[in-house]
Amino acid sequence: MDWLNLVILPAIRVIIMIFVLLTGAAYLTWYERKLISRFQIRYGPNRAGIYGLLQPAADGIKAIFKEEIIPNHVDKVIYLMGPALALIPAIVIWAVIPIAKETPAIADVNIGFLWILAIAGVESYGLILAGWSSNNNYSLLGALRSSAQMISYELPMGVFLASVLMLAGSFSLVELVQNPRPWWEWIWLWAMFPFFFICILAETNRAPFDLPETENELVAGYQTEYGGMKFSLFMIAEYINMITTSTIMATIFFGGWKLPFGILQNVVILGPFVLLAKVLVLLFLFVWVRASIGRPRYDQLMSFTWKFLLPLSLVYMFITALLTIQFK
Amino acid sequence: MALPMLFFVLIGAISVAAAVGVVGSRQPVHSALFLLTNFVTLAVLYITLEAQFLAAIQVIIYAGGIVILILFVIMLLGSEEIDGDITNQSWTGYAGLLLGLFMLSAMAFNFLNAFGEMDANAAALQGGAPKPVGLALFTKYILPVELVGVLLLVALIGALLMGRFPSKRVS
Amino acid sequence: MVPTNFYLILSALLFTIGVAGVLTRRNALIIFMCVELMLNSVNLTLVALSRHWGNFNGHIFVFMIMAVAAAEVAIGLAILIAQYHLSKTTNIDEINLMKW
Amino acid sequence: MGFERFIKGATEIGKAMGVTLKYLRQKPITVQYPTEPVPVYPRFRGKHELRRYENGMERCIGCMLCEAACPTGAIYVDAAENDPQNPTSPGERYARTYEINLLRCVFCGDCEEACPTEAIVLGHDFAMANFNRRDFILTKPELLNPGEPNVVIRPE
Repeated sequence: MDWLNLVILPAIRVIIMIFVLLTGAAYLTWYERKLISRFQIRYGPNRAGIYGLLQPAADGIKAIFKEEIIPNHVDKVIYLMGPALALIPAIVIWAVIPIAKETPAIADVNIGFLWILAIAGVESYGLILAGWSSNNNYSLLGALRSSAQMISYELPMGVFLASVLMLAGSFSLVELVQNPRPWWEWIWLWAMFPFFFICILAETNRAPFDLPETENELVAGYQTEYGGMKFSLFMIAEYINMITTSTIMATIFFGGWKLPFGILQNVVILGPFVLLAKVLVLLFLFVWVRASIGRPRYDQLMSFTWKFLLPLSLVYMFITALLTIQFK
Repeated sequence: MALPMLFFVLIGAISVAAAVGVVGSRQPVHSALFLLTNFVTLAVLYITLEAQFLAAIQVIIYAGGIVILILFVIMLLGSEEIDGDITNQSWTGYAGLLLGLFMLSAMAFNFLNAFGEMDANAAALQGGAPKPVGLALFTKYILPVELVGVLLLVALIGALLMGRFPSKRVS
Repeated sequence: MVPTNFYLILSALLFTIGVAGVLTRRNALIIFMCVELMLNSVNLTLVALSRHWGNFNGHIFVFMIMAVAAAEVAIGLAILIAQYHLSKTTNIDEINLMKW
Repeated sequence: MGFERFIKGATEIGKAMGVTLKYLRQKPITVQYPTEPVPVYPRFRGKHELRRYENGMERCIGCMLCEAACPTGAIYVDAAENDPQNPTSPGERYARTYEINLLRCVFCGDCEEACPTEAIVLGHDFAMANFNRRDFILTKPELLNPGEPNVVIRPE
């Protein structure tokens, strides 16, 4: 009984979750390519299968059968650890996200928010180690850029999350979604959403903040020495990160698995689909931003977070504290 | 063996191995990674000790902050293997090792007899949830919290001043 | 349940390894990491005893130690970088300007 | 001032995103190339062809002017006297071998200009990929019997 409850059942849930996430990441590439090509008045992938739906499978097969090259001058163990360390946090962060009524993905811990912050903190290891172990100046510069960027944007993100935390009054994401909120709280949250979204863009290294992998200056940054499936792991990590952060945003800002105005709240099976719809809309936002906005310079990126976002987030947190004291 | 015991032995073994790795690695980067492993295993142990909040904080501060800072510094300085030539071989290290072993055995001997079974006081800790810890921090221990805040500010300013390139006057 | 003294012995072991590292290694960075190791082993002791007696004081202590460790890392690494700019080495045997 | 800059930047970003959203609603202008051919202009210079008269006689009289005109030396002509009983061309001579090296040809059309009988013309076929370097040398039978190219000629 001990073993069943502590090891086997969680293991099954974990395996299902990983399977769903990997498939989701694969199809997110399809979704992104389709959307971005429509933004550019193209068709996008449409050869493999109907509407190009088999394209991710084809890409995967291609990546698996590519030759595995490990350059001579790299630090082998760390070189191989890099992609894994990039991928694992992206998956692990899912454990605390509620996917339906009273159903978290893995566990309802009462430190859900801290879990997200902690995993976001260790996310940069994969990149920084990949860059260092490649033993290549371009990779190292790309890795340093990416980790500096991620650490810097983590600060305003953490402060914003702390504000949400204050309003919610609980560290648990399950409770955050479950408890009803007054209308002014929603509006106050949505006022912050664009800035939080900017932080998320920088955290996930997505365009327009994809400076770590700029093709024209740094030769793809930390990914330079990687090929085949190892390179694909970085890409999968990036896409899973997109899914994860979209889910977190959907959970925090848009009520997670709940439909608006409390419609059909007791139909548990509807939860994941509502969440999926919200995530798809947020992913559309990611792609839309990528299609529209050019990349800033690195110093602009850094001064934006340190001189604008961080003070803004602190002011936001202060006002949130006042509101919380006043109305709760 | 019961499941918690098995888990403890496994995590403890990883932790000790990582600590040995920190001391024994030739490359500073490897040391830093072993240190990271050690911190993460300690976080896991905190969870088994009903200290969820501390486990999360451990990962945020140590894994997310300190080790990354150390890695940054290693990359800034270039991680040459500096230990190659010890210029003045000293006996203090070996004496220290001996004394350390002695201390370890003394501590182990003491601990083996004291602190047997845990009290069933787990309920009082409430699983180490953030709420009681926070309440204690901001009521009973508010002065130390404020002092730590001042300390962090001072450290920030000090690090900023010292981390700059040395000015002409110094060199 | 795992008895408390197991945690304490593990913590003692980690502490001793940290001490050994500080005494035997010559690279300032690694000595630094060993100091962190020792701090963490003390944290483990505090948490284990806090669990043993069933009160929060140990948790508060650990929280403070972590904050102090963060400050210490910032200052220590800054000192290290300044020293490196000055003498181009992190080997503590060669940092002997004050011994002359 | 900072606030103004912020407002300005936000509106700029909003504008940019509006533009892309406008394009999202448009129908793609992509041509699905291998299944849906791209139209070429009537004077497009593609793969070479040798032409015949209506009665089946070859137009080429083996004068070798095209060989002389070719700037890259891609054309090789070996002329021979016509058999009077069974002439292959109306003139005195005809081309016994006529080869074009497509790897050297720059598709300038000078051979077309030089030809007095308009025997050699550049057709519209542009899909000339091959697996073998030898196959890039067009021989006389290939030149005389060009395949029907998969191209649409757009009105001029």
